[in-house]
Amino acid sequence: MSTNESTLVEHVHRDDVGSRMGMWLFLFTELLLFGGMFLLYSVYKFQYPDEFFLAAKELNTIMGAFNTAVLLTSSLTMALSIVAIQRNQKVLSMLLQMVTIFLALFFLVNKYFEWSAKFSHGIYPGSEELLSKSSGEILFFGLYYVMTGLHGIHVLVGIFLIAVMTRMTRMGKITHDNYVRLENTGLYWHLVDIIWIFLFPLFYLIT
Amino acid sequence: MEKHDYYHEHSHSYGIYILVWLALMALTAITVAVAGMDIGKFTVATALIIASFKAYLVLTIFMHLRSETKTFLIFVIVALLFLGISFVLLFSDYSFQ
Amino acid sequence: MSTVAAATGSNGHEPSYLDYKGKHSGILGWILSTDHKRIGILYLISLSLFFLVGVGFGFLMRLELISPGRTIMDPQTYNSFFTLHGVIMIFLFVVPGIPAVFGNFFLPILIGAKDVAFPRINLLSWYLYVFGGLLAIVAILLPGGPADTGWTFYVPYSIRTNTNVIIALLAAFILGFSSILTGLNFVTTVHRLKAPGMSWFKLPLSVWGLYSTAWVQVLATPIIGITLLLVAIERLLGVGIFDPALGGDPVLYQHLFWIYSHPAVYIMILPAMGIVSEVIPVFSRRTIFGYKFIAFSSVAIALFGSLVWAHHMFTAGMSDTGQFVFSLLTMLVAIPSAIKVFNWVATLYKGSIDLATPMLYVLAFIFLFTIGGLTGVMQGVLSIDIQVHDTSFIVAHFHYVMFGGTGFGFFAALHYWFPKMFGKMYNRKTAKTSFWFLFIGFNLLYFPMFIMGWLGMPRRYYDYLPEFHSYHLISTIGSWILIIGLLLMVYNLYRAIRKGKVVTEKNVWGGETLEWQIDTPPIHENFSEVPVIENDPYQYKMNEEILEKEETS
Amino acid sequence: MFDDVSNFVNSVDATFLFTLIVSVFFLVLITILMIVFVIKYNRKRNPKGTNIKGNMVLEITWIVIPTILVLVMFWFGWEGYLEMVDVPEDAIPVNVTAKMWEWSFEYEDGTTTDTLYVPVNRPVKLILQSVDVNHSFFIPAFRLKKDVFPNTERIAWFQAKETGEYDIACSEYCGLNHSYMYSKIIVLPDEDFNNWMYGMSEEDLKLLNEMTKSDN
Repeated sequence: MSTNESTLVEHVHRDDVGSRMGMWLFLFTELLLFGGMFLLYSVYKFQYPDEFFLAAKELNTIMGAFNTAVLLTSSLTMALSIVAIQRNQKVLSMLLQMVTIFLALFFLVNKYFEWSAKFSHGIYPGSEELLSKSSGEILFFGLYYVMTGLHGIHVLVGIFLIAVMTRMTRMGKITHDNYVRLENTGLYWHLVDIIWIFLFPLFYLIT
Repeated sequence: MEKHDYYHEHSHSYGIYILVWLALMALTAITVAVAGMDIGKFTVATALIIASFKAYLVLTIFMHLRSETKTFLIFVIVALLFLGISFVLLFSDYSFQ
Repeated sequence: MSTVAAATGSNGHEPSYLDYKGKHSGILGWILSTDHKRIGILYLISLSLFFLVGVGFGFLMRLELISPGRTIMDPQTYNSFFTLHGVIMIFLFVVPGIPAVFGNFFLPILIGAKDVAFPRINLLSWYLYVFGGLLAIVAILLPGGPADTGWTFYVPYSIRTNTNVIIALLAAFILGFSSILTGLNFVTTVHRLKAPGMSWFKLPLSVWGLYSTAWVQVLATPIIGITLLLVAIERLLGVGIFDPALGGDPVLYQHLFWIYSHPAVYIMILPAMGIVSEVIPVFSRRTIFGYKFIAFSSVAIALFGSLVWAHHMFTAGMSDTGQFVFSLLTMLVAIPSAIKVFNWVATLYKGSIDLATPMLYVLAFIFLFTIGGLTGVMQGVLSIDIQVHDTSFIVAHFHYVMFGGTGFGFFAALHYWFPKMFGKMYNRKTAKTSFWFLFIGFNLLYFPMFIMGWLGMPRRYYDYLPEFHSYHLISTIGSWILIIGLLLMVYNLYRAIRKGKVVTEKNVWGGETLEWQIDTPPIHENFSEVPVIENDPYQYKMNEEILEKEETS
Repeated sequence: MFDDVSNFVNSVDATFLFTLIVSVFFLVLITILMIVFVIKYNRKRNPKGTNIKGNMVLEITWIVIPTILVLVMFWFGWEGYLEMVDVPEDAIPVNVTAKMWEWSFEYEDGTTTDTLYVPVNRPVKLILQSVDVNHSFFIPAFRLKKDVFPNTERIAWFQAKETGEYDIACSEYCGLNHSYMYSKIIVLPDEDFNNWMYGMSEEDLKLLNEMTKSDN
C-alpha cells in the first residue's frame, strides 16, 4: 500500500480519498445485492433455457434498447457535470445535473409504459394469465419484475440524490475545490447504469 | 498527501467522455444487431461479453477507476472475484445435476 | 513503550470521554454522539439487553426439554422461541458483538486515530441496529405471533406459515444493513487513518481480525439481504422466485442463504480470534509467536470461508461434483484455524503467565473452540455429515464455536478492556467464580448434545423419544449453572461501574498496544498528540533487556 | 453405536471413529500443553518471559500434518458417500411421500402403508417427494438421511442387514408437529416380506402390525 494512505488525517480535515473509498465499498454491496439476483437468474436460465427464450420474446427489444441509450446518455451528462465543476463552471454543471435528472425521469416513464403494457396483457405477479404459463416463464417474469423494479427504485434514489447535489451546487456547498459529494453521487449513478447494462441483454436479448 | 492535489487528480477533458459515450452507444447498437442474428447458443455469451466491455468502459473512465490509486483497483478486483467465485461454485452443483 | 509514551502522554487536564461536554448533555450527549467510544458503549448496553433476552428464550427452551412431552409450553410457542433465540443471538449478539462494541471503541485507538472514518454513519448503524432489534422482537405482541421458521427462513415453509415472517425478514435485512455500514467504516478507517509509522505489519492482531471481518461483512451481507427481501416480496406479492409451486427451487434458496450465512460464521469468529491474539501475549508477557502466520490466517479464513457454504446442504441432494468440491474446501478451511490455535499455544511457551480473568476466558476459548473446530471438521467429512446433519450434534458444534468461541472471546474482551473503558475495576475473585460457573455449565449444557446427535436426536424438536431423556436432563441442568455464571458476571460488572475501585493507571495489565499508553478512561480525542509508531505491537523489550543484563553480569 | 444393521453403518462408523481419534488426540495435546505451560511458566515461578518470535520449521510442520490428516478424512468421507449414491439396479423401489407431519410408503403394486416394510439383505430404493414443505428422511440406525422437497424427486437407498424395527424421523424442520413426524421401518425376513407383499390380506397386515408392536 502506498505511503500516503497511512498518513494520519485529522478529524476535522477533509479526506476525499477516504470518502470515495467508503462510497466504493458501498457500491460493492449494491453490486452484490444485484449479484445475488444474477445468481438466481443464471440458475433458472440454466434450468429452463427454452421457457426463458419464449418469455423474453414478450419483451419489447426496441423499447429496452432505447432506454439503455437514455441511461447511458444520463451517465455521460453526470460525468460531464463533474468536469464542469472541476473547471469552476457552476451553471453548466447544474445544467448537466438537471439534464441527468430529466433523462432519469424519462427512463422511468418508459419503464412505466413497459410495465403497464405487460399488466394490460395480464402478465403480472399472481395473475391467472401468468400462472397458466410454464414454470420457467413464471420465474422469468418474477425475476423481470423484481430486478427491473429494484433497479427502478435505485434510479429513483439516484434522482433524489442528484437533485440534492444540484441544490448544494447552487448554494455553493459544492465548488471546484470541494466536490467529492457530487463525485460520489456520480459513482452511484454510474453503478446504476452498469447494472442496467447487464439487465438489458439478459432480459431483452436472449431471444 | 499534498495539501492541494486532491481536487485535480482526475480532471479529464470533456472530449474523452463524449468519445466513451459514443463507444457505448455503438456497442449497444451492435449488441442489439447481433441478438437479431441467429447464432444459437452463442447469443447470451456474445451479449455478455459486449456488456462486460461496456461496464469496463464505465468503470475505468466514467467512474475514474483509471486515475485512482492501486488500492481501489484491488478492491474492485476482490469484489468481482467474490461474485465470480460464487457463480463458479454454485454451478459446480447445478451444471452436474 | 517509551517511544510512544512521550508522544501520547496527556496534560492531565482534559476530561475523559465519559465526562466530555459536547453540543448536547445528558442522554442526548450519548444518543447523538458521534464519538466512537460512546457509540461502543451504546452498543454494549443495547447488545447486552438483547443478549439477555436471547438467553431467556434459550433458558425456556431448555426447561421445556427437561422431560419428554409437554412441560411448560406448546409446540407453536417452542417453535417461535427457537426462531427468536436464533435470530436474536445471531443477528443481534454474535454477528455485531465484538466489532460493534470493542471494534468501535478500540479499533481507532489501536491504530492511533481519533475516530473512525465516518463517525455519523457509525451512529446511524447503531440506530439501525436498535430499530432492527426491536422489530425482531415486536412480533411477539402482534396477532399471528413471531415467526416460527427457524433463523434460516427456509422456503417453502417460510412462504406458507401464517406467522409474522415478513417482520422478522425485514428485521434481519435492516440488521444486515447496519452490519454493512460498520464494515465499510472499518475498512476505510484501517486504510486511511493509521497513525504515522503504523505499517500493516505493526497492526495489533485484533485489527487484522476486524479488518478481515469487515470485508466479509461488506461482500457477503448483501446477498442474504436480497435473498430475505425476495422471500418477503414473494410472500407479499406472490412473485415466483423460490416457491416450488411456481417452479422455484428451494435448494437454490439454501444456496443463496448460505453464501452469506457461512461467511457470517467467520464474521462471528474472526474478531474473537483477534481478541485471543491480543490477550495471550499481554498475560504471558512475551511477544506473540508467529505474528505473520496469525495475521495471514485471518485473511485466509475470510477468503476460504467464503467458498464453503454448501457444506450446510450435503443431504439436500446436490450433484456429486458439488459435494466433492464443497467437502474438500471445507476440510481446507480448517487449516488456518489450526495455525492460529498452534501459534497461541506456542505463545504460552516460556512466557510469564498470569491467570487473570481475561486469560482464563481466552484459555477456555482455545479449549472450547478446538472442540467446536474439530467437530466442524467431522461434519465436513461427507459420510459423517449424512448422519449428524440437522441433529443436535450440529447444535452442539455451533454453540461450541459461537458461544464457547465468540461468546467467551467477548467476555474475555469485556474483562480485558473493562478498566480502560470505564476507569473502574471489577471484583477479580467474583469474576473468576463466574467464569468457572460459565465454563462448567457450558460443557454440561452442550456436550451431551454431541452424543445425542450422533445417536439420532434431530434438532428443532419440541419433543423427543424417551431414550434421550437423561442427556436432555443433564443439558438442562447445565443451562442453569451457565445462567448463574452469567448473572453473576453481569452483576459483578454492573456493580463495578457503580462502585468499583477507581482505576487511573494507564496500563493495568502491562500491555504494549496503543490503548494502554493513553489515559484511563480515554479522553474525547483519544490522543492529545498524534502518536508516532516505531515498534511492533507485542515487543516486550524488557524481556530482552533483562536477558542481556543477566548475560553480562 | 456399532450395531451393524445396514450396509452403510460400517463405513460411516469407521470414518467417524478415525476422525474421533484424531480429534481427541489433538484436543488432548492442546489441552495438556496449555495446562503444562500455565503451571510451568506461571508468573510466580517464571517472573520474566522469553521472546520467541516464531519458528519456520514448526509452522510448516503444523500446516502440513493437519493438511494431510484432513485430506485423508475427506477421502474416507467421499468414498463412504459414493456408496450412498450408487443405487443397485435390482433395488426394490418404494415411493416415499412426506407431508405435514406423516410419512407414507407406496410399493410397486400400489400398496400404501404408513410403516415401511422391507426385506432383509435386499437393496431398497426410496424415491422421496414431499407434497408441502421440506422434510428430511432420517433413519439414524442406518446412517441414512436425505432431504425431501416438493416437486422434485430425491433418491436414497439402503440394504438392511438385520431384521428388526427401527425409527424413521423427520430431520428438516417442517412446522408445528415436526418432532412427532416419526414412523417405523420394519425389516422382515425375506419370506415374511414376500408373504406380506404378495399374499396378505388387510387383516393379516393388521395382525402383523400388532405383533411387531407388541414386541417392544
